[in-house]
Amino acid sequence: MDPQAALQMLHKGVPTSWYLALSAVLFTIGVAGFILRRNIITVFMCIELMLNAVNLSFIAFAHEHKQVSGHLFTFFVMVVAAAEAAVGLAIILTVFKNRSTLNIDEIDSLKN
Amino acid sequence: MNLLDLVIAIPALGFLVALIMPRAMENFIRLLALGFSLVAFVVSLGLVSGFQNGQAGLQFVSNWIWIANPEIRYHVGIDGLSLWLIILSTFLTPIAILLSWKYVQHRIKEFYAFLLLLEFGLVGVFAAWDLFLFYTFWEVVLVPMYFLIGIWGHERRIYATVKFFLYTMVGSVLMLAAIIFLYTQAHTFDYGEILSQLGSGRIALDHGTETLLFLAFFLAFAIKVPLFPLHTWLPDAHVEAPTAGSVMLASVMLKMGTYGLVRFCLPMFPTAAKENAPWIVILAIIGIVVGALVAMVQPNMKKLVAYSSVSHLGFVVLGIFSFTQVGLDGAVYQMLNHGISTGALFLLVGFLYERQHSLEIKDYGGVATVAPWLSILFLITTLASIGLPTLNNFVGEFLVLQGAAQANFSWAVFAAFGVILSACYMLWMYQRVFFGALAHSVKHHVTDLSPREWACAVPLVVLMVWMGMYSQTFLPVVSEANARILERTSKAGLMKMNPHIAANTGSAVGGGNVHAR
Amino acid sequence: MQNLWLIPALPFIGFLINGILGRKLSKAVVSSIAVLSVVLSFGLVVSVGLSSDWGANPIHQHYFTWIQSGGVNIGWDFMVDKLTMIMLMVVTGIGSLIHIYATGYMAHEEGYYRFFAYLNLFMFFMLNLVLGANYLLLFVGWEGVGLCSYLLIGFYFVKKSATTAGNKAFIVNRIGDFGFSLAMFLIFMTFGSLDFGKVFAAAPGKPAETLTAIALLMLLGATGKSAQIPLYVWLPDAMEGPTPVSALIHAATMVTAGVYMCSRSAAIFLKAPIAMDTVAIVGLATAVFAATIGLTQYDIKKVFAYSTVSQLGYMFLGVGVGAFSAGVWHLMTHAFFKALLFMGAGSVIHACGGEQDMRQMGGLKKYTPWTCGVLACASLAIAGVPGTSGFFSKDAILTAAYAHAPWMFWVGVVTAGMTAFYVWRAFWMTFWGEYRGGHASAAAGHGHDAHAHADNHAHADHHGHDDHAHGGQAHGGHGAHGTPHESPWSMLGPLVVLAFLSLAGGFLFNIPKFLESMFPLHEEVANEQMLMGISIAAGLIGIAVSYFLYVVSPEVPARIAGALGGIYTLVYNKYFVDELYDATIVQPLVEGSTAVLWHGLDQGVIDGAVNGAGSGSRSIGGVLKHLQSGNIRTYATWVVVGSVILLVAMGLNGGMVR
Amino acid sequence: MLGNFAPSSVELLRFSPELVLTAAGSLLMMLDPLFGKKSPKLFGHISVAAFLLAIFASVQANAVSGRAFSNLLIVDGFATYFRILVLTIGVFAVLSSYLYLDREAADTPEYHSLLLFSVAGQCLMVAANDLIMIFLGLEISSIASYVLAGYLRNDRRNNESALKYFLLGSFATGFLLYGVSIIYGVTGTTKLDEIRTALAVPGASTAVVAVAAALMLVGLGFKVSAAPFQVWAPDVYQGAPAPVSAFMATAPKAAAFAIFLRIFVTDFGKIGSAWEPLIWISALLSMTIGNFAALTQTNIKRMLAYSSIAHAGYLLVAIAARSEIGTAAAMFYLAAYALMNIGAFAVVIHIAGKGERHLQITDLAGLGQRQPLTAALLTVFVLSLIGVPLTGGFFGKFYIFRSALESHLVWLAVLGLLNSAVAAYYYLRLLVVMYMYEPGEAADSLEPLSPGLGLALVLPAIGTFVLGILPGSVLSFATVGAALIK
Repeated sequence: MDPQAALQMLHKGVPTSWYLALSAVLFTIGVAGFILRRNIITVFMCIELMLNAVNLSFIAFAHEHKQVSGHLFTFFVMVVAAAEAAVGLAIILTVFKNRSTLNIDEIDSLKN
Repeated sequence: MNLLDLVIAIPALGFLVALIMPRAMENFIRLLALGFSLVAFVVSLGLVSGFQNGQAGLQFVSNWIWIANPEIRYHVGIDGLSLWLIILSTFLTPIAILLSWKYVQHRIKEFYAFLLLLEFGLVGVFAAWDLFLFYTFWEVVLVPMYFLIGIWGHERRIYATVKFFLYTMVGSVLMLAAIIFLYTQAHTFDYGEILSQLGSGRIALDHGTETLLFLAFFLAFAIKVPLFPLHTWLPDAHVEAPTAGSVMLASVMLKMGTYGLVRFCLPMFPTAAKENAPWIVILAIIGIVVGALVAMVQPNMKKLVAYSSVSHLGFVVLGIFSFTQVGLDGAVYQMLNHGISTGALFLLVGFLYERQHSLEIKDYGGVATVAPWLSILFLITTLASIGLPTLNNFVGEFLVLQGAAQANFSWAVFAAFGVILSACYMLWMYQRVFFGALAHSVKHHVTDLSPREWACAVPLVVLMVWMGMYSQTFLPVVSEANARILERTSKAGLMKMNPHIAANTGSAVGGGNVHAR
Repeated sequence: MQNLWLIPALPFIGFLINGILGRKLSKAVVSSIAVLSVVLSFGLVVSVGLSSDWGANPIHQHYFTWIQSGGVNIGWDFMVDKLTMIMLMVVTGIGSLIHIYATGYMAHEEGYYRFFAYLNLFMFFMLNLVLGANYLLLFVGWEGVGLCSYLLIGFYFVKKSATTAGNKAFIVNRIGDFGFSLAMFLIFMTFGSLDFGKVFAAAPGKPAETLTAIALLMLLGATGKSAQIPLYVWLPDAMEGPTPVSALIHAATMVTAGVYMCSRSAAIFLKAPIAMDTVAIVGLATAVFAATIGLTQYDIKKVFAYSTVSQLGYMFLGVGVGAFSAGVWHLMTHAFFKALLFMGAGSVIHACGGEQDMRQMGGLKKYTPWTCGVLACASLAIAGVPGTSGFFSKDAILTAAYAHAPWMFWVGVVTAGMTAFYVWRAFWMTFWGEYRGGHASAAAGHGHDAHAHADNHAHADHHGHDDHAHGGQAHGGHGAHGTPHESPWSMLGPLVVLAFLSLAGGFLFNIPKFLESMFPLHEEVANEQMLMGISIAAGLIGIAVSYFLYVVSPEVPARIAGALGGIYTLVYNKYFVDELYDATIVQPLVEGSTAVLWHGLDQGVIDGAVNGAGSGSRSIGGVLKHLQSGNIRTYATWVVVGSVILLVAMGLNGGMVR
Repeated sequence: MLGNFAPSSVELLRFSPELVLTAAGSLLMMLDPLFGKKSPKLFGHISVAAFLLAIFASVQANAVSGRAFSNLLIVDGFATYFRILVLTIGVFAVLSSYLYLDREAADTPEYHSLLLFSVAGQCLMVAANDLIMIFLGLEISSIASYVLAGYLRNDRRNNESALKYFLLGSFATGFLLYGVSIIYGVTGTTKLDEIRTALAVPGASTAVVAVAAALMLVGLGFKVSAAPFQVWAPDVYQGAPAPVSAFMATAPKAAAFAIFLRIFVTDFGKIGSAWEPLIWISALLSMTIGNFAALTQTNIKRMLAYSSIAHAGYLLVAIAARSEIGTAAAMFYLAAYALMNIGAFAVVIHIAGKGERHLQITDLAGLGQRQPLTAALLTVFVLSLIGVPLTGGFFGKFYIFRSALESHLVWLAVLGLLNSAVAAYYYLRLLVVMYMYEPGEAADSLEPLSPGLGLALVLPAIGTFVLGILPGSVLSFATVGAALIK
């Protein structure tokens, strides 16, 4: 498009759908990462990524609906994510203590 | 709380009491169980004396709400069909208990508890008048028998008992589906209510649905009967079961299947029943002949008797699906006969086993020389089960075949082969076990009957003669009940019959119920 | 008004007493109870006979309803008419004689009480058979006597051959009963009742083909019980039983039940000409067939057994050609002389310490004059020598046969000749010439330990033919001293009586006249005298030939046998019919059931399927559980795959929701 | 304006169960330094008391049922039913933990407080009227149970179980949350009732809603271990400490099903035709995978895990019925299932021994002779799991399949029932081993039943019979609750 139009749009602000698209992309990246990465920490980070993608969409929707509640939700989610992180890292730590590995593929003694 | 409730309650009570007994008091537990079962029997005789024949509908009804929603009732009652089967159960349980006196030497408490639980279930099955209740009792019966075979059985008991349980389970879950489906249509489990709704057309089952429902019930019952080719659990179960188990299994539990066919399949789904009758009858006849032939070549006495049961129950099914008064009466009477004579066979085989710890025919020979009375009782039982006139089975077989002949003469022709073959396998076994030179081991182990064993066997033998000589004691009430069932079936659909037979047998003969009105 | 039920009841009581308490009682008591019960019922029969006009309107008594269901209403009813009366007389009369005889014959047997209990039980059922007023009661007796014959054939139950013969008898009869029962079903469906009265009254009105079917099915039953082709095979083996049994059951009474049934059902048969012809032909065929076998046998009882079969054939011939009364007449006379023949044979066997092979006998007339005498009478009678009872009945049958179809007459005559020949052959071989036995010690050996002996034989012969385990019949007391000896009077008495009857029976009882009201007399045939002459001649020739061959020049028969060669062996081995049946029916059934039905179908196919289902689902489980790799990333992949499917599917579905 | 924020006392009463549990949890933590080592049992007692008190509280709350906290919370019969259910489970979890913690010499205070928090979260879930509240409750319950799953820090199986549960759990939660956000986007609210009204208006873009529903289905499906999201369950249940497995197999599942019902049967009822077929498939898959995979298991815990998957399948059948009866059936079945499962696990805890040495099915050998009572009780639970009449399991199954047939899911019902016949096979193996094998080392080394476990066995057994013989009261309770969420 010509720069004129672009400027116009920036004045109007970025349409919500872009944010949503972005959040979708982020979410997918998170999911893909979870499946593809082998290091437990990284996998865990991918989960965080997914959550943040969700946050983004919340914000976007809140903006769309001109509501605050959407913003509030993100705070809830962040808090939860933090709690999860605490617990999660603790668990990962004990795993590392007992197995001295962080390779997710090596944690498969329970099967069938 | 009427008599019938008592008959149901007493075994249950006995079961609970036996459970709380300290296991050390073995003899007391034995006596306790015997006492309870005898009381139950005596009380059940009250049913006979109090039963008004000719009075329409159920008797000794008691009907309370069990579960409010969905409405499930404790609705029990008996008609001529249930009456004798209940007596059969209460009559055989004391015998089963008595015959296990020495046979069972470990986990006495559980054993007798289970026997009483079994009796409870059996009586309930025959008395229940609410489909849910019926199903409940039906399954309750399964559990004690599972343990009886599994704990007190012989070498391959586990295979046998699991096979038995699963076989039955497969059938009964489908029946459960059908029962629930009926509920969704009729919004009640009360059998009488469902029947009237079906009759009045308030539940309109389209043809396909009726057939499916019929098959669902039929499968459950056919497995229990067992109808060829669903019979293979039976020989294993019998061979592995302890004597008491075999007796109860053969004498009463198999009747649950045939009872179900008469009580539920025919009245509820007459059209489907009639449409499917031809192939069912063919299966029954195959069962009669193949069962007999296979029995003939069994090296193991219990297996032989088990296969003979397959053959005998083929007759029952044949009679049921002949849709004639005569055939149906014969079938029901044959249920009782089989209960008595095959029960007695297992009993006596059990006695032999207790002496020599073998069920293989080849391990025996010349028993008659050392145990004449045992041999005589066994002979009488043998003759009964091969349908010698003046003994019980003859009456049943005669009526069944007569009925079958009225429905379709060729059925009678093929089925009658079973009568020939029964003589072959039974007498051949009898010859090899009781006649001939005295086998060495027999000489050392086999003794004649002890008083306790007499007490077990004599009632059965007496009944064989009684039922054979004076069927009037038993048949009238049965015919009464069957007449009503046939009334329902006769309304639905026609059944092709040789016209001039129909003409001759006329209204008087059961055939009258079959051909067109 | 007599209570008919007492007639069978008495022997039954005897059975109960002997059966339950017999072991405790002394032989004297046992035998007296047994004999008394039968003699008493004979007395009752006589008193009934002398009583009211049962001839004109038969006695019919109803006791209780036995079976009542739908239209089936079977009462326990007895009836007496002329035919029944004859049978009653024969059964109780000869029954009593044989009971008496048996007290002597069985004197040294263990299981004495058992024997008499069975015998009484047999009387009970036999009387039921003849008294029953409907087919089902007839059938009760029918099966019941079968049971007793089973028990008595297998009386020496340690002998495999004996018990096998018993089974054979019962099972072969079952095949016949198969026919009989089907006949009953058909009768019921046709007439709506099984009562003789109703059935016969309605018979004329019914379609011929139905009646033919009924009649043929009945015939099947009769061939079983009365040992006709194709079901005769059990009777020869039945000789395993003690001789009195052979006399009573397998000659005089039970085996004639078939004849009784057919003549009883005359009303049906007369409406079914095809069936009639079949009956006649079966009878005739059996008569010839059995007679030929009779020619070659050496076991004295076997000879008489086959002769029984053949004589029964005669009776059926009579029935078949419509001469029911002649058939019944022959039934009666045959009862006299055949019972006598058997008991005489028993006496001979008894004399020779259990020997049954005629080649081991000979010259007995000087040791056992009485036996010899009575047997002579019997042999004359069966040969149809003029004046003897056999002559009258046989001649009546043959004349009727001629009237029906001449060729039947000629075959009958030939048979008559053969009959005369083999009976007299037996007679000469037994009583003339020199005693060939001698190895009495062996006989004694038989005598002493029946069981041991039985065992040897158990392996030796499967069907228990030809040479025999006589162990059972021999008795300790006698085998010991080598020379034959005459039997006690308890045995001879009955023989004498029967001898008299065999000779005079024909004069005394003119059955056709007696039964005229039931079965119209046969119309006179032209040149009856000539026919009579021919049959007499046949008999006499038979006797003469046998005298020539076995007394004058005893070496000839062997040469003839040699000359005939193959044919002889064929006949001597009874045409290998038993072997044939065994190979074509018994073995296939047993092997087929084992291999195909049991192992193949039952265990292989059906149980295979069942267990297969079990193991199959386990292996499915084995596969499924391996989805559970334990690897977190794989699990996540599952989740993602699942969620993708969900998203797509639900996105699409959701779009369609309205 | 400000007044809105100060909650009224009645609102607090409606929220009291959660308050009680949280308070108790915190209390335990404070008491830890004082009594932690001295009297470990004390903490158990306290938490039992707390659970009982909470039960009492939720009954009280039900008396004044209604909304709370500006409609974030809704206390109705439905909520109360599930509150009481999970609280009861909590009680049994504690009872069955005494022996275990003692045997493994683990410190009790944290354990019990975690248990309390977890249940608190579940109570919040079942009473929530807001997707975010649901999310919170879910996370509170989950995070606590992540820790519990790996409670014995030095046990490798515990670690692995915890890790798997944690990673996959939060992974699935992500999906759930994303679904929530989309719903928020479409409807502009997260309140369940408002969502319903928003969706009711015609022209609401059902496709998008369906997608959102699908995402939430992933999250919930994971929590209730429904195929194809069941993969984690066997490993986690097998690895976690036995009492925790018992807890996780019942309480979180019950809570998850509660919101499943609330959200799908009511809010998404409109687009039911969209998700019903998938639930249908998922139900069939769960039943089949669960039962068939269980056939070959040798480890009791793992077998029970698979069986729990199968039972989730049965429950999904009820959900697929999409009817009031279906809801009631599911509610009833959850109760029955909880009882029999806890009972079964209690026996496992009993025989497992220190370090859970005896977990093979064959370790039950001869239990029937050595400890007839224990064996008898396990028999009761097994029969109930098979679905033999007169047990809660049977009546629950019956009720579920009835609802299915009422909704014309004939084939699903038939297949389900056939499945239960298959299941009979592996359940029977327990009985076979118990009664028909000769006692083995495990049975011989068995110490007598401890009081705590005894209660955790006997009470569920009684409950099982009550539900099987006199289900009336519980059933009517469930029915009322089911009616309320319509």
